[in-house]
Amino acid sequence: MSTIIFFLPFILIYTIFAVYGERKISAFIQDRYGPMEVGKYGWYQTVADLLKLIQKEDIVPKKASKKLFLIAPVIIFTSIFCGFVVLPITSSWEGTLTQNGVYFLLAIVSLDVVGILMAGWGANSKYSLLGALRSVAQIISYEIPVTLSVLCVIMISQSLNLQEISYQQGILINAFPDMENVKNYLFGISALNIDVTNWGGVFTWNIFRAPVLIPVFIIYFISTLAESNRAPFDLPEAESELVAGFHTEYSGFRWAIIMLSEYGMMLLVALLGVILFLGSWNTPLPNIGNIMLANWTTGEPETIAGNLWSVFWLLSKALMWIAVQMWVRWTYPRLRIDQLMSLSWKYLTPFAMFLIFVSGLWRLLMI
Amino acid sequence: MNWMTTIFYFFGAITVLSALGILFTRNVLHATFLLMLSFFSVAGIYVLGNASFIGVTQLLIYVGGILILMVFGLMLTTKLNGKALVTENHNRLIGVLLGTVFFSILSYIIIFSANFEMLKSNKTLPENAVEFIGINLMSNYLIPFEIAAILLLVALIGAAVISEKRKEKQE
Amino acid sequence: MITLQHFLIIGISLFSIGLTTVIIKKNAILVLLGIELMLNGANVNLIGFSTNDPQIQGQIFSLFVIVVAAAEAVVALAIVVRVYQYFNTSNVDEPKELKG
Amino acid sequence: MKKKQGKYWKNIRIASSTLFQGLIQTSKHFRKAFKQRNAIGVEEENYFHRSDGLQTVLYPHELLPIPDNGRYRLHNEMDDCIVCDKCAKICPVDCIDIEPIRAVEDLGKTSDGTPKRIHGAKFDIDMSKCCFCGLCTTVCPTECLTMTNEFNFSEFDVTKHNYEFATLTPHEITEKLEALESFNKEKEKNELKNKESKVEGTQPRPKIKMKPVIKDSAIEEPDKNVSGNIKKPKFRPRPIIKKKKED
Repeated sequence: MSTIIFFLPFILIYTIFAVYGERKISAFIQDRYGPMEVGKYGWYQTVADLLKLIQKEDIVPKKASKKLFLIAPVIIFTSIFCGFVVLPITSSWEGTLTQNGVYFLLAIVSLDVVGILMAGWGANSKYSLLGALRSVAQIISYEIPVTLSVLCVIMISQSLNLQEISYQQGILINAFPDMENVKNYLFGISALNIDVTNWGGVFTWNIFRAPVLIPVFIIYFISTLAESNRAPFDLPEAESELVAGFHTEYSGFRWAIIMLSEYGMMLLVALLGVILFLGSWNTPLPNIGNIMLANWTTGEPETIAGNLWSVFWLLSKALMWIAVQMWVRWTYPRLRIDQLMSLSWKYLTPFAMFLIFVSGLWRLLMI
Repeated sequence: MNWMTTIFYFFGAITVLSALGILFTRNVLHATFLLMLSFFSVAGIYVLGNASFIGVTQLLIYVGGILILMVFGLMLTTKLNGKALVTENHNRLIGVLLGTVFFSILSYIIIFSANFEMLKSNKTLPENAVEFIGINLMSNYLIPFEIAAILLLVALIGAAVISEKRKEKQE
Repeated sequence: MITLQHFLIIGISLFSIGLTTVIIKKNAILVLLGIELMLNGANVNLIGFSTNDPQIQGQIFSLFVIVVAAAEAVVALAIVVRVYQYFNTSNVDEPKELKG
Repeated sequence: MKKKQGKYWKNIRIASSTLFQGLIQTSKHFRKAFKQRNAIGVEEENYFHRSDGLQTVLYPHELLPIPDNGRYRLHNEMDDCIVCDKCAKICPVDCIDIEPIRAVEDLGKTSDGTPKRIHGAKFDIDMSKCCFCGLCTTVCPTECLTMTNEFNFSEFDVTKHNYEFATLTPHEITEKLEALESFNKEKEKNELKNKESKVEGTQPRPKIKMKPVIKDSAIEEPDKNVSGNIKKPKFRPRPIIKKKKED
């Protein structure tokens, strides 16, 4: 529960900067300036937009099913926000429900489908309904590759506890209870007998501990793009065809909540991906001989320095991930619905299943 | 009454009230979403009963899976014409009578007659339920586990075959 | 302290509400909802009993119940959709012939 | 079956390579985004060869150089205008509105020596109607009506797009009208008196009064007198007027 204290204000502030960042990134990719007028370099553009949104009238269509329509954005935001409660932030500040962390996250995030269906059906508009149907079909289909790829990581790390997964990926591995004697080997192959436990840095990240996770990582990245309705998988919104998909009829503050939850979802999948694959709150700098970069940039758990370093590494990795998501969004055109489905069912899911098998074998190598 | 009990009563009230809502509402869509609420609070009850793994599974499969399927089924089996989807009741007398009788008999037994003395010994539950369940599924309960897997596969194929578009025989 | 009776009462009420729903509702989807409610009532019972069980057999059994419920829901919905395509209704009373 | 499998792997290969190329392409643009495009005009040599850097010009703060011969807003130099009404007639969208008053006194000459004989009581150009075809500027005999390179004349009120070029005040207009009226009366009297003896130069004047048909014939008539071989007199007004001046 305690991590909510950190994440609730963080999501709000992050969204303001993320919207600004997205505008700027898209502008630079398309050889434009982006917002330039409000404040220096348009810094306050998002704040101005937010103020405008809050002032706008909260319109409910006359023929809409009022209860469903009004409650839907709340459900969407709540379900995504609930996902944050299990995430660890620092080496000594972990989320709640630790035993089932990842599992809970996957479950609760799938709830936003309910909100989307409510919004789509409640609005009583064909654009909303079509957008909601597309969105739900997409999210449900892509939940499978996401779950399978997360399962690969769980098989390698043998835990549903996100904090334990985090500890495994750094020099502090032996500080976690029940892992006092665990060692990290190079590429996870114990037969090589190269002990990298004290190297730390990237050598103990999951994608290095078990290189089988690199393709898994790619699958995870692609399918979480679809999960968060980002381009090139933004058919549910499809501005050119469906106006705005399931949130066509929303205005003002409720629309802002839906937008907030979209950006929140981006942050959530980025944080989860960082924790699962990219070393969580561990530093990327390894110890090289006597230059103890990893020790210097990690700090002891339960100390101020340790907490600050952890937060810094976790959030900077996650924000980099989001920047890549935006980069991808402004590069690729939108997929067609059949291409979307075939990508999920014909390509990602079989590969993920095969990779689960390989991860199992790799885990045997790691013992 | 400590806070655990309070939360339990809260979840229990939501569960039962939303279930009653399903019974009384005539709008099919509202019934589906009320069922979601009911399942959600049932998951809360599971977590309070030291079964957080099952609680999360409940969320994942029931709320995230089956309910969405229900809503899809609803969309596929109704004509959308802008009106609210309403359903009618039948066998009202028999149904309510049966339900009430069933409920009252069982609750009478539970409250007044049943004796759960054997369960009162305070045994400690396994520390890590997930690990325990996992190991047990792969050892003591391996055959049910495999049968469940086959059942799921059969259901998958069966559902695909049933709902497949068949050509009319006349053609 | 949450006693076993708490769980059992909730389980029973869910089960009997589900039973009533199955009997009195006409729409096939709502009948399915009633069945899911009954299954959940049974599950609550199982969880309640496993709170005092060091072997947590109740939890493992309820996992299987959930799996079966998922399979059942999928097949039942497929049948409902199929029936709708053939008879053009989702009312459980109207289809009166087995042909098709 | 084999064919399908081949396609499957080919799809993956093509998809990954093209997706990678796309990312490279956009990252190039992103990296070059710190370069800013200068506000250079079309005349510059490398105008069409600039593909790097930001292409946007921050409009109110910086402008692309506008060519001197830009054809945007119409401007009429009233001092040079002889109020011949050609522009109003040629205009395909009727955006020029002219009200002439026949002058009694001598109005002097334009800068190219054409004598002015008509007051422009009203010379309005409604730029909201204008289609920027430029026909009016080509027919203008004294080249007083021109298109300037002033392009930024947006307004909040559409009626403000109506530009008035006439310099006469309402008081002056009534004065001129009265003068004309009294002159006409006097002339009628004179005509009655001297019916047999024509006074040269007075003949075209009453015709001009009734615009615009008469004015045309007024131009055509001397045209016939001077040279019969000019076939399209309407579009060559200047020499004709000069001939008149010689008379």
